[in-house]
Amino acid sequence: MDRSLRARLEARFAGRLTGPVRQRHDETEIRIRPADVIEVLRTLHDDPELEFVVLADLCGVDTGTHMQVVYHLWSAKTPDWLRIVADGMPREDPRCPSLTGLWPGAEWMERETYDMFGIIFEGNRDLRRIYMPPDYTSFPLRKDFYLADDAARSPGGGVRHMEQTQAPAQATPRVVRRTVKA
Amino acid sequence: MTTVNRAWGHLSLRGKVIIPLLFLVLIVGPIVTILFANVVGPWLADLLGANPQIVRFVVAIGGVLLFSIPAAFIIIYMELKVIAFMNLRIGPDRVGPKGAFHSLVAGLKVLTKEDFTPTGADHIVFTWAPVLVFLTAVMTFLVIPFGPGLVGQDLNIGLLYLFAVGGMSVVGLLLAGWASFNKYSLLGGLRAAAQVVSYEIPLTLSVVGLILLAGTLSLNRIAEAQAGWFTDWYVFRQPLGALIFFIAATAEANRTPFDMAEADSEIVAGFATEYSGMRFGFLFFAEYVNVFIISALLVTLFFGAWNAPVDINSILALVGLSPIAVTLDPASLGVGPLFLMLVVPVVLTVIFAVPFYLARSTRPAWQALVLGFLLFILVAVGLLFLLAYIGWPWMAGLVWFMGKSFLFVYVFVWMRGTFPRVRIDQLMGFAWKWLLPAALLNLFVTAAAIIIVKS
Amino acid sequence: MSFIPGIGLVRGMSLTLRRFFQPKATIRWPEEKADVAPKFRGRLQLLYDEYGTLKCETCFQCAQACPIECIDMGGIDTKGRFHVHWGPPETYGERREESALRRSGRPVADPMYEHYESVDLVALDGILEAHDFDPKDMLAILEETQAAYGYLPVAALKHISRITGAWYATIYGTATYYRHLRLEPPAADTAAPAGEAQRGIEAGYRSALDAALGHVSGCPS
Amino acid sequence: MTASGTPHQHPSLDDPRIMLDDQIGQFEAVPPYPPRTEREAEFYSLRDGEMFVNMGPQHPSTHGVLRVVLKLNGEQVVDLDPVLGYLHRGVEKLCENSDYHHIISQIDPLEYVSSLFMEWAPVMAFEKLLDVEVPRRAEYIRVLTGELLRVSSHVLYQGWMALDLGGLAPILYSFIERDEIVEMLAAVTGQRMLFNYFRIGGVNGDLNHEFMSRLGDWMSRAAKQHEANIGLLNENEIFVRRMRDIGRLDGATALRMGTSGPNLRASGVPFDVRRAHPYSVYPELEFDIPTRGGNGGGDSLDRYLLRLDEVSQSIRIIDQCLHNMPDGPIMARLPRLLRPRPGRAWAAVEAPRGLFGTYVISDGTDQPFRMKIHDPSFVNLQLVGLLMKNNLLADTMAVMASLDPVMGGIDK
Repeated sequence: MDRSLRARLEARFAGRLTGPVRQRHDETEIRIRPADVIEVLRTLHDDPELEFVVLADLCGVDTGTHMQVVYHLWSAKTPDWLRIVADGMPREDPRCPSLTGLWPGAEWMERETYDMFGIIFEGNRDLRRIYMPPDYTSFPLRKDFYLADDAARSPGGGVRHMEQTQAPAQATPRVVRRTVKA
Repeated sequence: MTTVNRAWGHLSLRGKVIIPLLFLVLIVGPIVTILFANVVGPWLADLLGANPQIVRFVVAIGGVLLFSIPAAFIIIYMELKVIAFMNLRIGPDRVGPKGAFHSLVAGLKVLTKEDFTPTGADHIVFTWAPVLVFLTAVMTFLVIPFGPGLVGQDLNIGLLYLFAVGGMSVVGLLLAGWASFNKYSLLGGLRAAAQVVSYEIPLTLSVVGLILLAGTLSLNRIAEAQAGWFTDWYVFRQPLGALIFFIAATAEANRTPFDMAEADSEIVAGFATEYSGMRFGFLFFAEYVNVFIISALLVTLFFGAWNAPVDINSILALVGLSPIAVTLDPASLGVGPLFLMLVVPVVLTVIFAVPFYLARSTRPAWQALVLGFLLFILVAVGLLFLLAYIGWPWMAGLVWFMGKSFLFVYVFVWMRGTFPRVRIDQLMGFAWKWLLPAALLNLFVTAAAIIIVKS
Repeated sequence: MSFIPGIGLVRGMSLTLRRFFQPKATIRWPEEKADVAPKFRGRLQLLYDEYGTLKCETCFQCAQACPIECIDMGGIDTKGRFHVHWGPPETYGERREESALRRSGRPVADPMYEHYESVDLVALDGILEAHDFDPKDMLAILEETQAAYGYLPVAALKHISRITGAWYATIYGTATYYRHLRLEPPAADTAAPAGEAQRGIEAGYRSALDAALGHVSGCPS
Repeated sequence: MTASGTPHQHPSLDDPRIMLDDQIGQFEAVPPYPPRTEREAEFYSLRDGEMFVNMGPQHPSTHGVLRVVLKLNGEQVVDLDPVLGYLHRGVEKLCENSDYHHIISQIDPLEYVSSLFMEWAPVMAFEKLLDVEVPRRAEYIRVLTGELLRVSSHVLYQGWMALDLGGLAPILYSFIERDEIVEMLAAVTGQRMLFNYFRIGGVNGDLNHEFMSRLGDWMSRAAKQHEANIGLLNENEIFVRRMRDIGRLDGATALRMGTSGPNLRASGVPFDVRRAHPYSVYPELEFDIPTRGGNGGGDSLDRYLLRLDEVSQSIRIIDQCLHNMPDGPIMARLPRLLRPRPGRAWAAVEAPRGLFGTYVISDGTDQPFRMKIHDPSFVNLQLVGLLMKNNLLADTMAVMASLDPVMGGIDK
């Protein structure tokens, strides 16, 4: 646990934290609103006192009531992993700003999160399904997605389709492909 | 008609086979025989008697076709086994002793597989491209001298013919790549075209120096010019030319490290991607026949062709003996050796069997006899071979030629087992930036040397 | 890469030529068999003893431990009363459904156990909380449950299993191992839920045995 | 997924949006539905002289079932679009429905070349959740087996690299080498490939005599063998020319691309989780973090050579482990049934391909509420789009193989 990191984070992001800075083992956790993601992570990356240059992970979480996007960062300035939880996205239409401007490598991780949770990362240029087939309609890691055996014996008549249609609003406009003659 | 039909229906399967055969034998056979004996035969005999060249040509083509298949089989087996050994594997070992019949069985497998034509492919071109590839490969055999007098056609422009026909194979590859309606095939075909066309130039130029030295384009004459000690081989007079020829010929035959056309880790199998069955077999065969041809060419042009590296007669003369000369003419031996052939095997078998019988007391007599017979065959074949080697110059030439050729085949296989593949732009750059200037340099130096020596 | 061009190629070729003559690494299966490590665990099998009967004691440990649920087991307990089973939920519908529905935040009735009487679980929740939901204190939990209800209702066992996370089979095993724990109400011979026939036969045997030995029936020491 | 939320309809082939006449040859590569994003629309529109080539999913050198749609101009790669998911098994969902103990074997086959590391990260995360102290001997055994597997993985990489460039021999030598290590690990873990060896709070079995004798045998010639392996390829002119200056990646870009592991270190950034965020007993061990690439960034050859450097460091670590191996228990005392307190934990290890992390959320039951697996190959594979552009078709192999992706991990 790095107490000084906690102090630095609290000083830097006083208004943006939605909860206390939590520390356990070698992890420090802050919670922010999804709207602040870009600003907070840019500060974390650029600030010479913080310098979190390595994006270790980006993942989505479905808590059952709302969606989260969780980032794990590493910096040489602290012995802790930093966890940033962008909390409180509605399950019906979860939206979060994309991190691809800061870490272009976040693109595929965001695609994966979109594929699995339906979280739309605004600004990601290539937000399409990455694992599941393109005509797939549901988001497998959501909590209301049952596995085959669960679905087969749910109480409501015994049969439930695994694929539930989630319909987040339009991510990017539809483009018709054309052959460009140069 | 119905009667015939009904009768046919009553026949058993065996009858259905035998009766048409009988019909053929009894009716068609005599007619053909009479026709042949009275009309075609004399005409043919006159024709052939007047033109022995045609006989020679037909026999040569038959011999070449018959030779190319086992040669390819042997090279395929060699490649499997040698690369396996270099990879610390055993390789094929199930069919035949040490897997020797593996390539034969693989050939059978290729024959029985479905011959598949992909949708969208150009059927005619797709079918005939492998034939073209195979044919060009086999046709080059015609001018290669396997031994003194053992040459299909001793063309006076043999080398030119060889390059011309060899260059034609790229048309087949290109057609195969184009007709397959597959992008990998297309890329492979185009790569093959670019590569073969580029390497044709240094390949040809590297031999020009040799032609200046030999003063002929006939492969037979070039071979004869290298008689004597191994220092007379052209590789010692044209080392740069030999090196360029070696590299360019490797590229010409699409062998590793220049196997761009069928780079399996890049373009799956290149022009052969869509081929299956015997059409694939043709492409496959052609590749290995090509390997033999470039080895044979290397030997013919630079490594003394059929000549032994050591001139035994000169050594004997030095020691003070006269050259060994055995004339083998089986017809002049008379009836005596026939009796000998009846008696000698039996006696020798028994004599050879005695030590086996005595060595282990538990061994039954028939086993000892079998062993003795095998030993006798070994000895007899060895003696006959030695006799033939001494007596027939073409036999000695063939032995040396094949030995040296397969040594180079081994080298090509060895290279395949060792090297990674070069990239296409490096390949082309190497041809145009290095090999071509070097070949020109070789040519100029040779020409200058000839002028200086002569003047 | 050396300064002399081609020397690397020559070295590579010399290396492969050396390998050409080295002993080969191939194992010619099936003529030769590779050695298997003594600890190798590659295959599941049921063992038989010398009389040809299964050695399996139906302890369920293998089925519990199998992460991909390729082992399933089922049967009636020795007294013929309760179905005890483990395995894929397609077969039995025991646990997986709960887990999924628990996640979706909905309570669920278990159709397998619907015919068992339902009990008021408030007391049981208190007991579990007192033991900190710890499955290690299972015996104490069961004892207190029995004290509260007079016996161990199946619904209570299921609840314990769900809350503590202990396998139902384990709890059931504990409950049937200790003789002072009982799964039926003390005077509930008529309310036996299953295995009526076996129970009747068994009761006959037991009364005969008791009569022979002079014991008082239904009082485990 | 159509953007409007209606279920997707497969359009018929004569839909003018989908098939234009001159695209009939590209039919197999172009997806039969309207593009979903700007990027896809841009990629699947052709200029004159360009064509699509569908590399994979059954291509000889895509390391599994990766499919890459290449946009070629002649032999030159103009652009490319990797298509994943052919090996997707939903491991995260399976883990969320498995016991904590079961998870170890569920995610074992993720990255089948170095599966001990796939066990290591989640086990560490669970230990954090449960506040378990792992015995020192267990930690040493973990490091020992892990580094052995790292050697085997890198050695195999060497062979693959050569195979993708057309060399036939090295892959066999690599497999012979790997087989020794795998047999060694089989002696201690009981399996050759999917070891299922690490346990929460320790390891499954102690080191035994067979393992130690095999290891001693191997260690006595490991360094020499490694020297020979180095000489096998990186003096070969063809190999070096194929790899040099291909796919150059500088350190800053690599960090921005989220790259980790040897690919990052080959670009000159000394980020290694074993040193950057030490775990297990790595602080007690002496080893270097080799870097390559310098200021210009690292090319494919640097990435290849860096792995060879790492092998010698791993051999150093194994040597120290053998000398410092303490006595004691190999498992912490833990109940059979694990119910961690509600909480979150993140643990990362340095796998042979980079940072392998696990994020676990516990809700107090015997199954994790959410388990995220961060696989290094997945992030590293993104680099192909960056590195392959404007290279030749043949260089795609040199680049892709040098990044060392394993599709099992990428597709999860």
